Amino acid sequence: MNDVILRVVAKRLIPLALLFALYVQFHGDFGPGGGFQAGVIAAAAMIFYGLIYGLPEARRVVPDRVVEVMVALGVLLYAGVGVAGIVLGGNYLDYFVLHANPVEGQHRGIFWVEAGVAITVSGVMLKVFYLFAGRGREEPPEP
Amino acid sequence: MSPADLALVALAVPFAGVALIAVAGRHPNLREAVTFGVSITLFLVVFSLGPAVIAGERPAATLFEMLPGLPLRLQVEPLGWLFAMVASTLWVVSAAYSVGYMRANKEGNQTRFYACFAGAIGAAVGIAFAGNMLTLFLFYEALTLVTYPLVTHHGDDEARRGGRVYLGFLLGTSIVFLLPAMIWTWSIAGTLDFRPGGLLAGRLEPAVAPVLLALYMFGIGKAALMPFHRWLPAAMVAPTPVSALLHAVAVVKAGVFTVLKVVVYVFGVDTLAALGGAEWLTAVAAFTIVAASVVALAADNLKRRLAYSTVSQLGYIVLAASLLTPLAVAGAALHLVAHAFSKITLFFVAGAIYTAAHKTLVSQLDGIGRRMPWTMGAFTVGALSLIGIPPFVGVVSKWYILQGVVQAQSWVAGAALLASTLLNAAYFLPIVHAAYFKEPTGEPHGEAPLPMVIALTLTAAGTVALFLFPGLPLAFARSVAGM
Amino acid sequence: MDIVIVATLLALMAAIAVAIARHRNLFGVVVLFGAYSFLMATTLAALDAPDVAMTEAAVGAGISTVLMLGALHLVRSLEVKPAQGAIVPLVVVVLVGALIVYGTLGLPSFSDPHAPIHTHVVPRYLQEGLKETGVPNIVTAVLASYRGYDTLGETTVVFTAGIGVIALLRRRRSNEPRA
Amino acid sequence: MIAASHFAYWGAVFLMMAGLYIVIARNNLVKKLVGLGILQSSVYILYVAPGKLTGGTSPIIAAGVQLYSNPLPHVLILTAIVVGVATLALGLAIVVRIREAYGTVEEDEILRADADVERKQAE
Amino acid sequence: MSSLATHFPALLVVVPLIAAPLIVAMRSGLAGWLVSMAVAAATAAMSVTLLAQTTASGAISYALGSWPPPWGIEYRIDAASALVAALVALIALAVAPYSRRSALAEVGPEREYLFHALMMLCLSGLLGMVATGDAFNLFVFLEISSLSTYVLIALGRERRALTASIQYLLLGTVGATFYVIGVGLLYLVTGTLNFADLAPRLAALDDLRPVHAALGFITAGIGLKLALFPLHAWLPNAYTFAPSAVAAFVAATATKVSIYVLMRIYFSVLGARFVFADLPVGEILVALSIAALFVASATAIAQRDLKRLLAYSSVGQIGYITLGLGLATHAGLTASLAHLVNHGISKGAAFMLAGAMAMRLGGTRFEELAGVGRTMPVTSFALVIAGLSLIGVPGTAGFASKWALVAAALEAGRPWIAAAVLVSSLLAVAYVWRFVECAYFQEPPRAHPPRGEAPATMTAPALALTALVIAAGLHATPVLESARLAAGALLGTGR
Repeated sequence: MNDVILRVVAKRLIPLALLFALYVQFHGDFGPGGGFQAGVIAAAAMIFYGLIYGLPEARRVVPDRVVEVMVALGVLLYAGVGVAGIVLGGNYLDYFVLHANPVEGQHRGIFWVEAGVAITVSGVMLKVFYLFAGRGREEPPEP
Repeated sequence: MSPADLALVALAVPFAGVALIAVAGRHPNLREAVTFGVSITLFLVVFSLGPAVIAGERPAATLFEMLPGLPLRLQVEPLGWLFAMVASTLWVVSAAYSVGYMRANKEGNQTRFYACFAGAIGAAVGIAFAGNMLTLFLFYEALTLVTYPLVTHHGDDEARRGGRVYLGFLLGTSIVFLLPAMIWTWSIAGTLDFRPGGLLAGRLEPAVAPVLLALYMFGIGKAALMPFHRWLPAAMVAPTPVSALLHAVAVVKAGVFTVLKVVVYVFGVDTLAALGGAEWLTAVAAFTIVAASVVALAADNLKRRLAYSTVSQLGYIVLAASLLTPLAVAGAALHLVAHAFSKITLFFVAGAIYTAAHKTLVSQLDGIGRRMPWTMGAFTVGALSLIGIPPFVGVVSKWYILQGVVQAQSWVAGAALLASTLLNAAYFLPIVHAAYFKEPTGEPHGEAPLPMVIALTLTAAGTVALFLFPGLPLAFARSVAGM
Repeated sequence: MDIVIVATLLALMAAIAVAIARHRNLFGVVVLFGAYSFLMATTLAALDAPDVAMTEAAVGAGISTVLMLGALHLVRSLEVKPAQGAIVPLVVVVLVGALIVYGTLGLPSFSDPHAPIHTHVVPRYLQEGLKETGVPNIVTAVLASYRGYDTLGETTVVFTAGIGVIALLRRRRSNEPRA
Repeated sequence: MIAASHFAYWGAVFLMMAGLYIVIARNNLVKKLVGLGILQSSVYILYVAPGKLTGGTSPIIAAGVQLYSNPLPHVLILTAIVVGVATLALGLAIVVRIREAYGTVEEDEILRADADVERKQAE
Repeated sequence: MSSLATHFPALLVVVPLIAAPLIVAMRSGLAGWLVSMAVAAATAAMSVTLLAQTTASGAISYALGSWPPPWGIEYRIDAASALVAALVALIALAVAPYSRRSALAEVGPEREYLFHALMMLCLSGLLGMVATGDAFNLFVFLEISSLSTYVLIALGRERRALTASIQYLLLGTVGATFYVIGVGLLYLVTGTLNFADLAPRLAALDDLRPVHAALGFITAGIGLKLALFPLHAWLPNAYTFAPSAVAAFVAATATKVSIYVLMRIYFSVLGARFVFADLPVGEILVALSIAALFVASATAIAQRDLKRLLAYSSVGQIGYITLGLGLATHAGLTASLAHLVNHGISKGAAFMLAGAMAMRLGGTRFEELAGVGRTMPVTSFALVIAGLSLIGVPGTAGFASKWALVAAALEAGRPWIAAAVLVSSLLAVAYVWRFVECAYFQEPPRAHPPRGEAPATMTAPALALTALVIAAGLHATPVLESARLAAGALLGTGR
């Protein structure tokens, strides 16, 4: 696909998509949305980019190494918040103890775990796309 | 060292022997030396337990709890001591015999052979000194498994088939009949500890008794009660020393020993007599005695003939036990010893003939008495002893059993004894006759290697000695029967 | 009103499901599945579940379809062989269906405010949720806090699938399995 | 009248049956995975539909709103959806590998190929 | 900061869960191996501590996020869950050192770190299923363990591993979905997902139709996961073609955990009276189990591959466990749990040893195993011991649970069940002796020269587990006692 119009449109569209992802991420507390949806949308944007500019280009923008780190980082972040709860004297995943003011603690906790979800989800989605798309390149020998 | 400790040592010695033999495996002479050392040590240890047991002590040791409320427990009582004594004594002799046989016939895997042999003796001692039915069962199954490599020693298809039958019958009967019998007993009595007078005494409804007894009797496949006897001839694929010590002594005696234990210490002679659940057993035993003798009569292969003779002789012991009279039980205990010495002699002879002349068939034995005078002399002794002719030990035990028969007024048993005595004569004497009064055939040969000859002479002498001085075993046999 | 909408959507989905079962062109199947997911999303929206609807739209209609198309591209087999006699499956399915229909007969009827799910556990979320977590979107509150541990598990599931696909599809020298 | 009060359940049931049927009866692995997707999605309705309250709104606390639909099923189903897509991704990855190893994604052909291998090994 | 021990219920699951992304981030097979061993040791230590605690002082409840149940998710460790968790952790401890050589040989060095990460996820998922007191949370961790298992199986060397994996994935997902449907029905009539909260509300219901359906769906769904005969179609191929370490771990733990889940739902949620008294579930379970004992064991005899033989043996042995469950008495449940543990240990050892042979001989088909008794004497002998435990020979772990099961059947006044148990173990003799005769009565194939025993990191843990088989046979009281307590906990009679 080397259609000029499409590329131009994409150039404008993808930043918007990423922006929308951020909105979904942080508006999740007040309206529909949250880490998972945001992660999916962000990944979708990158996938769209990859579809238009080709896999190598996408891999250049977001290298595999980074993606794999994201995959692991999100879970670590989420689980880490839980451990923090223990370290600060509460139970696992206890947000109340994250801040002097329990409700504020809840806010922090939710913020970070949602971030964790978003990171892992977008990372996985992107990685899976890379792998499926990359698989097509060299044809495997017919058995 | 206290008697209890001695009992533990007696159990530990053979298993230590297994390890030592395995270690010494590379150097045959050292290995055989170890075997001798261990067997003699065991003999001395068991022997040294005797005085205490005669004095009425019952040395006991509880190791650890195997199942909740069911510990692994040893307790030495007269019958067990008698069995252990027989096994350890004959181990020494057959160790000498084995060395001669295995080397003369260039058998392979000798280290495995001697190791398993020691293991088998260890299991036998465990059975002899078991303080409760669970411990006995543990060593009973161990004995089956550790003798399997010996039965299949030659590793060919015949050995494999024999092994299948051997394992199938022994494991099968023990799992399908003996195990549930134990569990049932346990659920009735809440214990499996052997007790004089029977652990089931007073806890048994008349309806249950025969069923439970049947489960036990057929579950104890090693006693070769028909129709579960076929493993014994199948086991004859083993090298002769194995047939001699294990299938004339350790394994089969473990079977009848267990039968006696069950009758005397699980049910209790009086309980069983009162409930009257054993008549059928007398009948089955009688049938086994006669039928096996008939098969023996027809068998041309010497070891096979001896095997079926064993089946019928085991029948004597079960029969005696089933009569539930003190004299009969004493006779049973005594016959356990008598048959051991007589039959091992005969098997030693069979092996000696095979080694010296490579003959396995009865029909090949014409005139062999002239070439192997010592060997055939021993054979004659053993045969006469089993037929029940003085001055050999066989007659003593048969005498007691006969008295028991009279006491119990069981004509079935009487008839069986009479018939089998005749049949014994019918299948043993022709061999003797042929050996001495027919012309030798085939190329000439001499006696088997010296160790073997010494061994079979000793056991033959044993049958005489036990006839002349039956005091010791008699004392034990009587105390088993509570006389 | 809701009832009519939802019922219609359900009917449409049922029709598509049947079509998928019958259709033999895999590409068509995937497209139909995309449409199915989109209808599912709409239904969920109609059932006052915007978060779920949004997710289903992004995942079902979006990611899944992309994945499927990618897979089809690799599998390169568009035609499905006609299914042979399928009586046994039909019986199984009917039995299972019968069991659950029997089960549903005892369930509270549609939008019954006195149903247990509306009277137990959930009231606290709706009444205290804002106070306790400071998050007005109760779905987010429950998802990330009350049942946050579920969501950790959910994230782990995604992670698992991710590294699973890596392990299965990453190109490598000693990759091709031996027959 | 029960049809009106239970239609949502039965819609879900029908979808479930259709999905299950495709999984069991169809031969093509990709199609089986689609069936699996339908089977899983039927659960969404089973959970979410009863949570709906007529006249209620989505469970986002706002002034002046009294009646909210039940948020708990939404949370559970969000998780279910994620599990669904994760399974799908894995399944497709395996199917791709199968295609490369066997040259087909039709189950019966695959099983036949394996049976042949078995027979060769037997000889 | 409060004492760490109070957080063991959560940490038990979370530590391996965190380990997985750590390993992925480190991208090193060696590091992954070391981490997984450390984590396995940690979980083992924690589970044993928990077992001791529950034995001493009853059930432990842990509110995740400090949200009180039923609003939050509760972890609930009682004698039963602690026992199963201990088994899982113990097997993990044995498999962890073993897994490296298995992974290098069968999965390849580039994917080794992923292999370790997936093993950690599987462990975490299984422990989560055991620890949780929440019906839906159980589903989530069920999926964690399942997805990781699908991948681990697919990583096997032969292409048939892929087929086995996809079949397991399809059936497993159907099973999981059935479970969710069942839970959904329960939720719709109670409004809660917490086990402890569900039980009384279900007991109070008058219209039981949804509960009946839920029982059906959960039994079928979990039955698929635990390979309840005849729902075991996925199991033999999965165990045969999975990498050795995976086969050992999964065979010893996954089905066992599913059985535990079934018990938990039956006794702690639906209630024994409802399931076994009002409905014929017990009879059905008994019938299916006995069918498994004979059909699966007989099938095992006919196999030409050791791993496959062991797999079918598993289906049969699972029959013994579900049989005890079907009796639905305290004794039966005790026997069931005891066999769950004992068979886990025995089969784990068996598969590890078989894997060691595959490592050296290239496979476990009987042609390849010919004469292995000579080329790998230690491994073969150990495998024979594990086999004796499958038969139930005294002195091995299997004997204790067989004893308990037969005793339970007699106590329940159903001697024919006892008979079935005993007779079926003769089939076990037959299939174990398939191996014995192949290993000791045949000449090693001339094709490849014997290369001796497998590397120590594989042999040593396998032998350790085998030693445990004997220890648990000669001194079976600890297992049987914990099983008795666990049964009490499930029945609500004890703690």
